[in-house]
Order: sequence, then C-alpha cells, then structure tokens
Amino acid sequence: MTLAFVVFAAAAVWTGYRVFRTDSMVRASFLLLASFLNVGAILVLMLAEYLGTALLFMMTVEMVVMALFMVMFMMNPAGLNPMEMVHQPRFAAAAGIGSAAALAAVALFGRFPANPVDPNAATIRALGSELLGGSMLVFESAGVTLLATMVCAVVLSSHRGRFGDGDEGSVAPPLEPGGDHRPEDDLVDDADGGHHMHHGGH
Amino acid sequence: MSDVVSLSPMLGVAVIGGTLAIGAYGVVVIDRLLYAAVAGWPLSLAWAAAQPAREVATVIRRQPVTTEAPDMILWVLAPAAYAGLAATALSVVPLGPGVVVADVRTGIVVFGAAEALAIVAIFLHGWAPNSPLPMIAGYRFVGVALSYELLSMFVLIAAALPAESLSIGAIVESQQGLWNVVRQPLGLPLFLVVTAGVTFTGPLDIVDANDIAGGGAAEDSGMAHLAWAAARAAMLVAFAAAAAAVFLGGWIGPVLPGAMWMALKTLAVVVTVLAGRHLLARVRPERFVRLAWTVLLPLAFLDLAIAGAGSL
Amino acid sequence: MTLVTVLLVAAALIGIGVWGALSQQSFVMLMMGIEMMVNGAILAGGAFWAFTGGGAPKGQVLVIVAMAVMAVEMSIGFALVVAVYRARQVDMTEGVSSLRG
Amino acid sequence: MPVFAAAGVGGWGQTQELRGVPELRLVTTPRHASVLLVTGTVPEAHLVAVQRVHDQVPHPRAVVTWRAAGTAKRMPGATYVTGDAAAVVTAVQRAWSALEADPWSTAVDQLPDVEPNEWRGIGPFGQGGEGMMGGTPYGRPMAMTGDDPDGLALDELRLTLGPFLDALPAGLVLDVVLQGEVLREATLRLDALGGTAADATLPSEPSSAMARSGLRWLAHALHVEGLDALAARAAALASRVTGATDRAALSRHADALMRRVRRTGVLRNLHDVGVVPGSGDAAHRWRERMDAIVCALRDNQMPDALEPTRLDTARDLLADALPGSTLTAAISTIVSLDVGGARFGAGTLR
Repeated sequence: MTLAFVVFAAAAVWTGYRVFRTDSMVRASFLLLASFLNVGAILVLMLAEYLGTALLFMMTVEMVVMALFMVMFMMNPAGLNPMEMVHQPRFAAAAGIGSAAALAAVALFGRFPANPVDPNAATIRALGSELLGGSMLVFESAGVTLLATMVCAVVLSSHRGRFGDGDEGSVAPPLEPGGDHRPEDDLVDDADGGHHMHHGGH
Repeated sequence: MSDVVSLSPMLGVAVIGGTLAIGAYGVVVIDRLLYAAVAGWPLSLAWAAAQPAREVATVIRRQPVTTEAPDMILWVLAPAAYAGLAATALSVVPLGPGVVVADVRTGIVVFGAAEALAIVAIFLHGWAPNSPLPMIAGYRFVGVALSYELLSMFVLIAAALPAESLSIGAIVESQQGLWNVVRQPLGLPLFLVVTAGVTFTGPLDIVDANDIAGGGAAEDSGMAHLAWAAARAAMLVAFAAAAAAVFLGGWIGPVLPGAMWMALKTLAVVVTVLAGRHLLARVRPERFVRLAWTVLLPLAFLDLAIAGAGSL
Repeated sequence: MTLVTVLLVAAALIGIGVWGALSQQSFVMLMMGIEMMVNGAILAGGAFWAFTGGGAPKGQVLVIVAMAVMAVEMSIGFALVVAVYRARQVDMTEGVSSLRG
Repeated sequence: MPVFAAAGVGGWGQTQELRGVPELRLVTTPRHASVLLVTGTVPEAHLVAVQRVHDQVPHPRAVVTWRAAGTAKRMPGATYVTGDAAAVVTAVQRAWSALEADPWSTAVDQLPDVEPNEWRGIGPFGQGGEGMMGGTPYGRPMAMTGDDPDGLALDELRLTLGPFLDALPAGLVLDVVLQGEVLREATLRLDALGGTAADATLPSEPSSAMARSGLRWLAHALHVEGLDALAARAAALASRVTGATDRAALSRHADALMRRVRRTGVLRNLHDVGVVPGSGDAAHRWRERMDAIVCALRDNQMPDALEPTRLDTARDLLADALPGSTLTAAISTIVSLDVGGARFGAGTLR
C-alpha cells in the first residue's frame, strides 16, 4: 500500500516537473494529465474512491480539450521546434521553492486531529446523500456557475462582440517589450485594421 | 447482492486476457464473414477463420518502419494504453453470476474514465508518428469524440438509477424482472453509437478512414499495426460486454448458464456494430457533431428522465 | 501513507505549479501552472478528508467544488486567451503590458 | 494478401476491379502492404514518386507490374504481367510464396536514404522556416502562422497529396493549405500523362465500355466512402461486363447494387457536399451516374453522364468549391467528379 503511494507520488511530482520542461505543447498537456491521474490514484488509495475516479474522468476530458486547443494554435505535429520561452526563471524558481517550503513547514509542524475514515464506511452513499441533502445549495450553485461559465466563454471568444468586432483597432505589439506601438511597425495595414506581420512562435 | 466471488488478481488477469484475446479473434472472424456476405462472395467459415491467422503470420514478419522524427514513447504507448483500457473496462463488467474481476463500487465511473482515456490514446496514436495524415485523423477524432462521449455517461447513469448503485454487478441484479433495454428503450441505441465511436468501427470510422489513406494507422507497419488492430478489437469486445451487462440483462437468462448468456449477448452486440460497418456509409464529421449535440444529447436527457420517472 | 507525507506531496505539486505559472511566457502554459496548483490543493483536501475529517461527506463536497473551480478557470482562461489575442494580436505575456482600452 | 496498388496511365480502372477478388486485399497505404502492384505505364514525372512508394513498402516486399510497358525496366526484380486479373492474382501469389520461402529475396530500396529537401541549419532555429515555425524538418512540412477568416492567426500546414494517394484518382496531385481540417487553398494538377495507352481491358462495344468504367468508378467511390464490401460487389460486377454477355441479367444485378448503395445512406451524407456550378452537389452526380450505368447496360445507350470530367473543366469548377471545405468533403467532391479520364486511357487530358 505505501509502495503504491510512493510510486504514485513520485510519478505525480516528476510528470508535474516535466510539464514545464518539455518542448512540445501537446506533450506538456498530457504530462499534466499523467500528473492528475497519479493524484487521482492517491485519492483512491485514501479510500476517496468516487473522488479519485471522478478526478480521472474529468481531467482526461479537460486535457483532451487543452490538447485540441494546442494543435489549433500550433499545428506542427510533434513539436519539433525548440520552445525556450521562459522569462524571469530565477525569480519563479525561488517563489516555487519558497511556497513549497512554507507549505511543507505547515504540514510538518502543524498538529492535526487524527480521525481517519474507517475503511468499510459507505462513503459514496454518504457523499450522494450529502450532495442532494445538506449541501444541495453548494452543488446546485456549482452547476449554475458552470452554466454561466459556458455562456461567458462563448461570448468572450466570439468574433462578433456587442460593440463591433472583437479585433477592432487591435494593434501589433511593439518589437521590444514594454515600448508603445509604432505605426511604422505595421508591414501591411489593410482595410480591417488587422496586420500581417509574422511574429514569433506561441 | 449475491455472494460476489472477486477473482484473485492473477486469475483475474488470466480471465480478462483470455476473454479479450478470444473475443478479438472472434471480432475479426465475424468482420470477415460479414464482409464476404455483403460483398457477395461464397461464405465459408473455414476461410473466415483462417484469414486472421494468415494475416497475423504475415504481419509479424514485416519490418516495423518508423517515420523520421516520431514521438516514439507515445507511439509505443498508444496501442498498449488502448488495450490496457479495454482490459480495465472489461474488468468491472461481471462475466457470470457473481463472477467479476474487480468488484468496484464505482463501476460506471471507472468505465467512463477508461472510455475518456481511450479517446486520449486514439489521439496520441494519430499524433505520435509526426506525419500529417495521422495527425489530421487524431485531430478530427477528438472533435467528434468529445461530442458523443457525454451520451455514454448519461445513459449509464440512467441505467444505474433503478439499481441504486454505481457498480455494474448491481445494475445486472436490478434487471432480474425487466431488462433495461425494455425499461429504458433509448439506452441501448445511444450506447451503440458510443461503442461504434470509441472503437471507430462502422459509420463512425473517421480515425482509420479510407479517405485519408488509413488515417491514424497510415504510418504503422508490422507489429505496431497488429497491436493497434488487436487493441481495437479488444475494445469492441469490452464495450459489447458492457452493453450486454448494462442493457441486456448480463448473465440473466432462463435455461443456459449465466456466462453462456453473457457470451451470446456480447456476440449479438458485436454483430450489430460490425454490420453497421458494412451497411452504413461513413458519417461527415462536422454534420455528426451537430447531430450529436442537438439530437442525441437531448435524447440522452430524455432517457435519464424516463429512468428517473421509472425508479421514483 | 500518513497525513504528513501526502501533504508534503501536495506542497511539492503546489510549488511546481507556482514555479511553472511564474516562469512560462505563453498564456496556455501559465494556465497549466494554475491547474497544477489546484491539483495540489485537491490532493491536500482529500488528505484532510481521509485522515482528519473522519470521512465527513462535506469534505468530499469541498473537493468536488475545487474540481468545478478548475473547470471554470480553464474554460474562462482559454476564452480570455482568445479574446486578448483578438484585441492585442499577442499571446505571450510579454506583449501585454496593460489591459486597458 | 495485402497489396498496395499504384496506378499509372490506363491502369487505374483495372486496379479497381481487383477489389472484387477475394484472394487479394487492396490496402490504403504502402505501410500495410507486402506486394506493390504497379499498373499501367507510370509517366516520367511520377517515376520518383513511385520509387518513393516502393521504398515505403516494408520488407520483405515484392513488386508486380501489370501492363506497364514503360516502367518495367525501372522496377528491377518485378514480375511483369500482361494477362487479365486472374494472371495478376497468380503472379502476386507466386511472388508472395517466393517471399515466404526466402525473405531475403526482398526488393532492394531504389532511392538513397537521404531527406528529400535541404533544411538543416536554415532559419534561426535550423528547421528551415521563419522563427520557430514553418520549414520542412526531416522532409515533413511544419505549420506556419496564417490568418483565418475568424480573425485569429491559426497555423497553416502545406501538404501535397501525391499522385498515388489511394483516395484520389490515378495521377492526380492535390496541393492543399490546411488549417485544422479546413482547406484554405487547394490546387489540383495532373503532372504529365504522356501517350494514350488504350485501356485494353474495356470491351470494344461502346455502351458496355461506358458501363464497365462507370462501375469501376463506383467501386472506388464506395471504397473512399468507407463501404469496402459494397465496393467489392461493384468491382465483381464490373469485371463481368464484357460485350458478349446478356444484358438483362447484368442490368438486374446493377439495379440491385444501386438499391443497396442507396440504402447505406451515402447519398444523404453527400447531400450539399461539393456544390459545383452546373452539376449540383455530389449526391446529384452520384445519382445521375448510377442511373446512367443501369440504363447503359439495359438499353445499350451511351449516356453522357458517364463521361469523365476533363481536368481543365474540373480545375475551374473546383476553384471556389474546395477552399473553405473540409479535407473529407474536398476528397469526396473530387471523387464524385470522376476527374481525369485516366480510366479511359485517354491520357491527353491536360
């Protein structure tokens, strides 16, 4: 049992690290999926059976959508081009290690009540009745929020906005970061205000 | 719940492995027979049975050719993952009265997770060879698969309502009096659509399609091609067994022993799905997506409503 | 597999998420970092439910809400990436110095 | 016996008839084949392409050429067949058993194993494109950013669907620019089809010749739409159409076949696909051509619906039909137009 936990934990952390180290975007999204699968497995080990499998199920579809999004914006088949797009690496690493250390400290020195769940309790039945019983409001509001999210996502990404096209008056980014836009940067400024300057990868 | 003898792990692996192997071979033989029947060739069981064996003999000796810069890990992982998911999906399905490899209380959610991961495996199989046509196949499959994958969850949950449990064994138990195919008429057809989709057979074969030169499998040769075809047949067996268990009463049947009933029903589902392959033309992907969202999904909601009303 | 070990793993995941989110330039990778953080949070939630919560169903509801949060965050994130791209023709965090206008 | 058929001038029609032969199994990609069948004379421009297809067939491989006057000497070690379909089947089986006996007798690669185009070191990241995108690393096209009508800059992939793609009629090359599965640009070309090798397998009597080539087109079209079994039935019927046989039986069989095809829903699928000025949508062309086959057989007529579309007319017909459609719809449109009379051997269709 603990061996399984160690294997899943190590795999989750390793694939999580690899997500930001790999070149191909699609590989990154599936490495993230692998990390989630391992976390789901740990949840099942901790007798949260429904949570684990539901996490598996939900994250798989989410990562497939993310992969679809990747290929849509970046159709090169296997990510052959080097993708070194990192900024402020040292600061990020310091922040990452700092937050991990802080949380680890809480884990190590915090005193938590020891009240483990007993293995043969019908946790799923309890969850079911809880979802539709005590925290019905939480469950329904989560559902409605998801509906609102769907509508908002479509509105945000559609070409035609309420006040005209989404890309009206959109200007090309200045060549050097931070500088303001210089009109002469635009190679071709045709009617619809868009421009056709080839810019760097994604 | 009758006393469920949960098989020991090694025995379970043997049972699942054996069922999938025999089932996959049977799927290919049935496919050859249906092909010969529709093509008007003389029907001979001997010829249909010998065909896969001869084919495997030729494929095993063929040189596995790879493209220049493939994603080799994913290319090898995809068929293995797809076959593994077929085994996972079959492991939660009871093969006989009280005989189930993994008696999991959340059988349906495990089956749904296996199905969702199968979509990832198929996309990766198209993505890995780093060649345009397989990538297009994987890419358009994901667009279509996301639209009909919801159907299977609604339909399975509808079947779980009368059983008041997520475990497929309990669902089979709940069909003692009345099979789900009668109680929830919309359930089986929608599930067959999902079965044809995830195993890309029949009208929903947009992955290894003929119009893009074999699609996802265009760059496979030798053992890679054999592994992919075997995994695909195994997934069809797993889904057929699940359809038989959830909708056709699983091992419930008057005279014959339970496992025999299960085998007959799975065979019936496999024949219907494969017949669809030779009698229905391949769908247009973009039109099927519209059909799935605007027609099939409301039907799934209706099926859930019927099930809800039924088990009030 | 005690509470402390699981929490350490969750801390490591959240740390990787923070590092990823801050170090990557492209919006989409930044969102992956945020997803990694929520992943750690879900693991921590599950651990508290299993070891200290005594199987209280409300603990599981919290984790389910965390999953819903992740779904919302991802879809709105992608919609924002598309919208920002339309407005600024850029999808790197570098190019967007301010979101006004 | 998995066979990949590469068809040259005048050879495409006969290959479609091989779908009706139970012993052979025509596969869609050279990777799945053990025997390469080259039918008809491969024109000069496509020689490198046929050699590339030859090298893609995995070892142990064998080559059989059928009525290939010009290409025979360029395919070393190939068995050369001039007879009818039965002769081809025996030749393939003999070549196959020779491979079984001695796998080392496999045909050797004809092209040096070097990348088709120079790309290393070009561009800032050395994959031959601009920035981190584009170029053709390892000879495979890589996407480049391009605007799409929805105002986003999605990635475009330039692709050439070569002269021997299983889904396109023989000799046709389709250059496409793809965004996702939608075509931005598509140009159709027939590189070079020198000479007018008469298609000797067609019966002399004109109406049977038209009916037989119509059935060959139907066999290929059904295969592309995913109905291999019905394609085999159409191919078997095509091989039985010779001038002498009695027409009544054949037209009854043809009528039954057309009813089966209608029942598969393929016409409903092709509704509103590839609407081309002057000849309606793909479903209309299919219906027209299927009725023409039956009436050509029954009352010995020469319906003009069975006339293949000349390439130049097809090119401007498709000029606005292809861009904007998906790749599947584009291929179905080209197949429904029956472009390029290669079937007739009339190689002069420029």
